[in-house]
Amino acid sequence: MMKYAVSTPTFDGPFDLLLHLILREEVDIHEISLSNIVTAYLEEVSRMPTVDLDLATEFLLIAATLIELKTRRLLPGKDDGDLDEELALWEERDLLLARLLDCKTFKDVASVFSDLVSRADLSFPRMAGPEERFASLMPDLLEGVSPLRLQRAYLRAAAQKPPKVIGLEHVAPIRASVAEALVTVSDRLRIDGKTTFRRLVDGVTDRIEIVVRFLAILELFKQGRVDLGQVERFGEIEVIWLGIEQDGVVTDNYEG
Amino acid sequence: MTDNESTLDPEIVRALEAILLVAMEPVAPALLAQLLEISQTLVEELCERLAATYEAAGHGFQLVKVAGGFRFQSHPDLAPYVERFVLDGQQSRVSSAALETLAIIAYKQPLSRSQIAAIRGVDPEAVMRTLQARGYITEVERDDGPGQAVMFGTTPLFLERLGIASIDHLPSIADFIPDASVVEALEQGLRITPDDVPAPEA
Amino acid sequence: MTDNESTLDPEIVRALEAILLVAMEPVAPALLAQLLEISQTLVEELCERLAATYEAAGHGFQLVKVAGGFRFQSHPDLAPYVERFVLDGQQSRVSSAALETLAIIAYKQPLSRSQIAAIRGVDPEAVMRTLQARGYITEVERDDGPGQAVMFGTTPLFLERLGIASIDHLPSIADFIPDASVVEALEQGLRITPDDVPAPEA
Repeated sequence: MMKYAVSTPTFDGPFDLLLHLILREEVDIHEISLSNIVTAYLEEVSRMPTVDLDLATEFLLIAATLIELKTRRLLPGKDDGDLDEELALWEERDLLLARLLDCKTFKDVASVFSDLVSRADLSFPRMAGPEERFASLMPDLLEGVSPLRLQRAYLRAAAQKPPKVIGLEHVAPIRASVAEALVTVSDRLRIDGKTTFRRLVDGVTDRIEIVVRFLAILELFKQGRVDLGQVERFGEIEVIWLGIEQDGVVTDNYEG
Repeated sequence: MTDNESTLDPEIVRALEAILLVAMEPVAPALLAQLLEISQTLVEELCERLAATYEAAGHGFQLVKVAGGFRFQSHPDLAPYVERFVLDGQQSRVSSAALETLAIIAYKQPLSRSQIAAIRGVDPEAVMRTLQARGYITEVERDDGPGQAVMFGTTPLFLERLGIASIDHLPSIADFIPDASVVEALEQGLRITPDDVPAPEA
Repeated sequence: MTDNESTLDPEIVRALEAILLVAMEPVAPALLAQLLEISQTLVEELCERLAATYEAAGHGFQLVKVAGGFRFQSHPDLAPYVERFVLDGQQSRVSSAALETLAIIAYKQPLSRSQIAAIRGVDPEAVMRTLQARGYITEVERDDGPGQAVMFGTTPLFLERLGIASIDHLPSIADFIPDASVVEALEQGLRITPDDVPAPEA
């Protein structure tokens, strides 16, 4: 009934998903296409009864990080030995690795907790309390509680359940950018017909912008609206507009 | 001694002890008979025998029959110690969680634990046991529906402590909007079994 | 066996049983010691002896140390019977997301919500709100740093839920650090080494 609870034995939280994908398929960020990760993710999602927005957006965040790691190597001018960039890249990777390890550790601990809880559940505590003959000695818990205070407590309880707040502060820029990028990139492609990724990001300096344009291209590819080609690794990525314009570009995935 | 007894599974006696230990109120022999799948006569007999055993062993607790049911209680000899414990060892102010739960019961009674859980968004079990032990709420009836949920309501002691003559004298909540969401949750609580309710997001 | 014991009034043991029977939550040895006017060590010893006696006698209840205190509870063997009886009182399930958050808090406490988020990879707000409402975690202190983040820790109720006596009884975190093969697999998964740069055959 509370919509954002997604928990299946195989899926619980985006880091876990990444763990799962990496450990199972030995996903190599560099050698395996990101679209495989995305496809695997979508398959995973389709198996879930409901989609958790938190998890979905967090996955995007991680996907973006991964894509960023990858695009740093793919993008023109990014692999020509800038030591600082290289170090930053390692730092990011190590951070991600540390988080994944932490995540795995606590996931394992949680399963031990789960066993402890199941064992504890077999026993029921005695909670009946003192017999009525001691009642007069029991401190009156309601001392100082007026009918008005009880009414306020009721209204407080009735009003609780604040709507779920989604932490947009870290997600919003990415979400907005991808949706925008889809439009920008489609507009450009509609005019150019055939171009390269390099040209599509020409003049874009913000790294995250480049990442989301890459995401947008992947999305268009998934929707069958563009064809992609790359003659050699780290070579130019050709983007060819297929011009299928059924019902507009689907951007729903990126709108909360 | 009955005929049954010679073939009695010793586990039945242990189960009897276990049920009586966790019970909040005296348990009727009829219910015990049903739970243990033995006759009511045998229940009575076993309880009496247990009571005698505890007394002979000199335990600090006893098994007694009160209000038509059996229950564990502290031995009267030890009342001075229990009194000291009650005076010294008990929490003396109501928590806001307990007060909110009590308020929901006061205004919406009778209602089941799962209905309260649906309103509160969390399982009120621990809080309700405290309220029950303090004598502010009590089981009032069982729901007719499937599962026969226990329904709770407030007690005369509650009214007394609050200084009002009847539950109708509580300040009205009808004019407040949040009440609508409670009504909805109440309906939801009726359809859901207790262990589904408690905060699935946790 | 202590020196005290030879001179111990048998009433002390009975009083101990009586107090534990009327308690609504685990009773700390320090409180028992104060009420019974004996040493805390002796309290612990008497409780352990009582627990062993109950077990040996095959009672349907047990005395256990949980969440820093002693309490009576039904014997785990008899869960099927007791569950039938408490039908409404089923313990609510704790989801794996909640358990993971609890695990992080249990081992790293005190820590802030954003520190938990950094480990979990998701904003734990909803889960934490539920854990807090259910009384498994609580705000413990405020960070001294700028912004004064609220810090969280686990509660005695959490220990009760896990059925352990104290936080020190949690399994050592060192046993859960992923082994080399897992680290390697993860490292492999995130590999971005320069030797991936254009292989001749690509």
